[in-house]
Amino acid sequence: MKALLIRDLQLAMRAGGGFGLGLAFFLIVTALVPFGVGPQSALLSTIAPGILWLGALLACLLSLDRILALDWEDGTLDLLACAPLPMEATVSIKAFAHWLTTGLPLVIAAPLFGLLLNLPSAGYIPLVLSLLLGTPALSVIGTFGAALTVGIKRGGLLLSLLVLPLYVPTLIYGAEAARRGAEGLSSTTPLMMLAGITFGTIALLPFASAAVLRVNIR
Amino acid sequence: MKALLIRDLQLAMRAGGGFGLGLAFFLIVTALVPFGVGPQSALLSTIAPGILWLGALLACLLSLDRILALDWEDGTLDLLACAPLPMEATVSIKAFAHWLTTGLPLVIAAPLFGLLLNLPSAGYIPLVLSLLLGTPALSVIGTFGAALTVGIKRGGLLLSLLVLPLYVPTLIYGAEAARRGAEGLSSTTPLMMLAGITFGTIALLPFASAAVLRVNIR
Amino acid sequence: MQLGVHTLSVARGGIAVLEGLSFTIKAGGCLILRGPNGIGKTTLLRTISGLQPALDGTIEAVEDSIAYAAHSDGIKQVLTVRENLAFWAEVFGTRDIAPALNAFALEPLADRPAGALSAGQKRRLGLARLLVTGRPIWVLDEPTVSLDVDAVAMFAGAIHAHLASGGIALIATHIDLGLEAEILDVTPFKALAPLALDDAMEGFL
Amino acid sequence: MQLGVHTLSVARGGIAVLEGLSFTIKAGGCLILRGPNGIGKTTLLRTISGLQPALDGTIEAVEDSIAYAAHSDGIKQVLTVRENLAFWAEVFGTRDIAPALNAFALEPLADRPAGALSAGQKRRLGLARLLVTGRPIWVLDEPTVSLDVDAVAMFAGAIHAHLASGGIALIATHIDLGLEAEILDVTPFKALAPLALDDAMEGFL
Amino acid sequence: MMPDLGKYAGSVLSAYGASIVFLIAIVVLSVVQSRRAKAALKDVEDRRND
Amino acid sequence: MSLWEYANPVKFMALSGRVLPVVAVLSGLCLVVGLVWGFFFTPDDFRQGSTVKIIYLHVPAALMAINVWLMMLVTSLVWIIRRHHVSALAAKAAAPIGVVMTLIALITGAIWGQPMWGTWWAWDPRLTSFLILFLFYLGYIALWAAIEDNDSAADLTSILCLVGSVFALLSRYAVNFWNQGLHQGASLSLDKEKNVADVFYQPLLFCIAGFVLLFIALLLLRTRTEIRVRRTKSLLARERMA
Ligand code: HEM
Ligand SMILES: Nc1ncnc2c1ncn2[C@@H]1O[C@H](COP(=O)(O)OP(=O)(O)OP(=O)(O)O)[C@@H](O)[C@H]1O
Ligand SMILES: Nc1ncnc2c1ncn2[C@@H]1O[C@H](COP(=O)(O)OP(=O)(O)OP(=O)(O)O)[C@@H](O)[C@H]1O
Ligand SMILES: [Mg+2]
Ligand SMILES: [Mg+2]
Repeated sequence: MKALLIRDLQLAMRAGGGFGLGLAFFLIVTALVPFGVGPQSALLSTIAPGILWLGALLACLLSLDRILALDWEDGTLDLLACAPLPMEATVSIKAFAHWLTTGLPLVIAAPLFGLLLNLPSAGYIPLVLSLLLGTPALSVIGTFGAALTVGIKRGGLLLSLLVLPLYVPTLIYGAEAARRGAEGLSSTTPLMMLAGITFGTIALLPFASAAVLRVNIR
Repeated sequence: MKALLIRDLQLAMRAGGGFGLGLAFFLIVTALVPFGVGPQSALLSTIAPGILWLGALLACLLSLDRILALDWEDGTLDLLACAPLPMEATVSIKAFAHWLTTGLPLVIAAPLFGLLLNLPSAGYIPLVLSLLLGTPALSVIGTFGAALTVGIKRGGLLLSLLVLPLYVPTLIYGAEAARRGAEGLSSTTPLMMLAGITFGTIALLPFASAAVLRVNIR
Repeated sequence: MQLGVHTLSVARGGIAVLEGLSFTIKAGGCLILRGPNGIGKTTLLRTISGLQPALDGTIEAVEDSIAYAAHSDGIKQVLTVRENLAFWAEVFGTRDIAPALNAFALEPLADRPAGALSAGQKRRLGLARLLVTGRPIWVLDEPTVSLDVDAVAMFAGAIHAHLASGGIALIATHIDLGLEAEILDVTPFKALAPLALDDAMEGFL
Repeated sequence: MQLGVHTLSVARGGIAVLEGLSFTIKAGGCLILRGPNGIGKTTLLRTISGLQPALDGTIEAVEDSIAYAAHSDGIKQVLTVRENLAFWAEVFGTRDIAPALNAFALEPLADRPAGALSAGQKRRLGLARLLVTGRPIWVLDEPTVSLDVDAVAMFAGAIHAHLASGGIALIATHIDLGLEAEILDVTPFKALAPLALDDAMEGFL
Repeated sequence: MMPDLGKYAGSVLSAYGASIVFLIAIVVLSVVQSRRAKAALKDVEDRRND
Repeated sequence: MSLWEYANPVKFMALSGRVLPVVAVLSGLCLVVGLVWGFFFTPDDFRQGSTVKIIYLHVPAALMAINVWLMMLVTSLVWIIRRHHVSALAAKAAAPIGVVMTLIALITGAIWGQPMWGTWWAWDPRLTSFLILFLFYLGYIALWAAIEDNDSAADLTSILCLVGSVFALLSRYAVNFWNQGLHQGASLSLDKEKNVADVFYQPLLFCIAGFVLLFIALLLLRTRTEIRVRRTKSLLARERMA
């Protein structure tokens, strides 16, 4: 199990591996929003928490197809299926590696991007907290989507399509927590809900992902 | 040349091909925005043109890695490089096929999505016009990015990083045209600029893409 | 330790391709499967390895005793030869990769990224992976593709050593491997024109 | 019509692998390249096909006369066998795919998606593609991988017909193809231990 | 010696601090990489000359 | 003797080895003089107070950020046209320096903006185009990192640099059209009348010289590193082949 995690992280660091690219994508989406909606800082600071959450979600989304597809293409998944490692463990580790390489950097960098969008100063802590609680769910759900579409060549778009609706509850509570925080209100309730979703998905979804993956392999 | 275009369209229609998926992604992004920024319709209608443009851009972006990567993996590009078809023509056709399967549906469907975000009624025609003029540039620029990263396994994230900054001028003029339109102002100037960018990229960028692709094949 | 297959039927894409196949390989035994293209050898091997369900019949093998190797051998282009092997060794709980490197003369290439290997060198790496699994039953699908004469000899040597230590090998191939082993032609087990089965399967097939 | 190669040097990953290679194949001639794994056969064939630049030397061939085929044969899994061939026929300006289907006994599979073929069937499709290119010079890298005996005979037949009509074939392989043809072992052309060249290359190489 | 920076002291000092940290970082990084490359090259060339 | 001779790695190594220490010392001197003079011995501005001292870092860094990219553009063109390896490696070596310069300009600007405009960041055209430039640098570096083969990487990044420059220029105009900003206009011009007062101007010149020299020193150092890395790689590969 440790071997798999280490290898996944190693692969992410190597050339073309994509560590840090998620961050860059997040930065770019954040930077593009003002080009789209205009530069007025009052408007930007109203939509900032939502946009930051959306950006994080999209950065996550774009890197999902790396979770399993590469291992599928070169036959690693077939071989892992024969290995003495339950499929549930495999998918959980892969989700965890994805979070470490994508979610965690986003959580750490989010305050900086908040500056770009004039996030009100009360909003920083709730934003970071909500991302910290919410991004693991994004990775776990995303792994499920990746397992569903793993057999399809360049199924990236289909993957997004399947995963986005599953992301809705996480996004709602996450963005709500960040928004309430930015407006100076208490964001305890949405944060609680978010934590619930995250722990629930971490506990249960790997079984679904493993089942789906087994079907796809055969 | 016609054969290549027809085959690309055929592939897009087949299972897992992605025709219409861009549209679905556009729909979902549009639908997620209210979850992110909150449901106030005044706010939504202010940001609607920008969000629609951003959504179109992201939908385009997500499908870019299909333009060349599949053909690279199964050796088609090697064989096309030997075929009696200049590489410039190949990349132009591929960009055109991408636009037909991704950009054009977005242009047609955009007014519908405008409804979802309360786009002011004056805004529809400029929105469609700006998308019609702008999306071809997105496809052509995207093909350049795809050619740059074609040798890199699952280089999707790197592709986005390279392409998004190149999209900035198109996005600015496009969203500006749509926004001015929605506010009832004249959007002739940005539309002119947009047309300029589109024709410029269509005329010149295929040479860069072809050069880059030749380097990657060797 | 033995690998037994009893009246096995296997299907690909929902259609039976081989039917009623039975054989047993004892410890130290090797069976070579032959048959024309498209007869169903790959399907059979994947079924035996547990990667897809059998249509009918039973496969008798100790759990977690099978190592499967096919064309796609789970090699990461950006990792070096050594890192690739070490990863699989760790997954299968065997730590020592030196014998595997040695058996396929991979030491000189050990620190090269797998992406910079030639076709035959990559194949050798794929075969070396079998040694680090520590599994007694090897199920191999066309293992010698793109190997030169020397490498085929290395492969034969590895198989001999494996069998001598009580291992089992089941190999599908079209070419001569230079192994003396039992040969099973699967052609006679080709599934009957599936229309004949129609009534039994009630409706669909 | 002939294919000439004069004191050709080819490189992979920036390093010379074969040096000073010369040969000429006349119309109707076939040359088989042999050599151990990793010697540089694939690199040589890709260079001759114009897919990568030569380090040194010249390649003499009429423009647009070479058809290259390797492991990845540009086959789309979701298109049928017929559609795949028809596409390449159109690209190369030859319309008729019937002879190609016929030569590799692909008619029964013609309407099957290429993704549902076995390894050998897929390979046959890849070889059939050569026939629809209408190109006189065939450059083939291990063409008979995963083919059964019948299919190898079909391949030999296709090569004979091609040579008889004045074509040229250059084939790299490790196994016997059942063709009588000149054989060139490229081993003697292995690039010298390049260290000797070092000072002349000033700086990097 | 220290000039009176008035109410903007924080800004000015942090600007100088951050910039100098960055400049030092790139210089140190370049020097370290240079050393490493030199050592690696020496290693290989020594081996070659043996 | 033609300038092109220095495109030969051996000649370049010999010359740069001699020039590097001189440039390094000079740049250190200029930077110390300029920054100490600027920080300790200039008066406060009547409007901006002591924040005016930030100019000694902000302006040179901003100038370098753009000029490093221009230099990369030139060396990329030289690689494309004449295929001199040192030229391609110089472009590769320059990019991280450019990133640092851009970051310094952005950060000092942001810190300056807080007291002056009351905000860390505004979507002013000048600031925005700097952010875009930053993105171009990131993409350029990421592409170099992602490609194994040296010559291909040089080819691809050169073309990216070329195309990117055109789009950076387009963005500059687009951004201007999109928003008229808060930022200072150009105050350093040859036309002396419009320049900032001499008290600020002279130390600024030292700082600019210091940044330019620092860039040259770093560029030489990093290019030497790249050449050594290349040579090491080739030798290792040859060793394996032998
Ligand atoms: C993150 C924010 C900022 C960025 C990216 C930025 C960028 C730049 C750039 C690129 C230049 C050089 C332009 C040229 O010489 O043509 C420049 C110069 C300058 N900036 Fe900023 N700037 C920022 C914030 C500020 C702020 C907040 C102030 C002060 C209120 C400021 C004051 C100046 C001044 C006085 C110059 C010198 C103008 C000249 O001599 O050309 N900048 N800045
Ligand atoms: N998705 C599918 N749907 C229907 N039939 C399929 C599908 N995939 C494969 N087949 C068919 O199943 C048969 C068995 O294929 P298999 O790959 O097992 O053959 P094989 O014996 O390994 O052949 P080869 O020697 O060419 O590798 C083939 O005839 C093939 O055409
Ligand atoms: N990116 C690379 N960098 C350095 N060396 C490489 C790279 N890619 C391949 N090589 C080496 O180049 C040599 C030539 O490889 P090539 O694929 O041409 O061999 P081949 O003769 O086709 O071998 P095979 O019979 O195994 O297919 C091999 O020794 C290989 O290890
Ligand atoms: Mg098979
Ligand atoms: Mg080869």
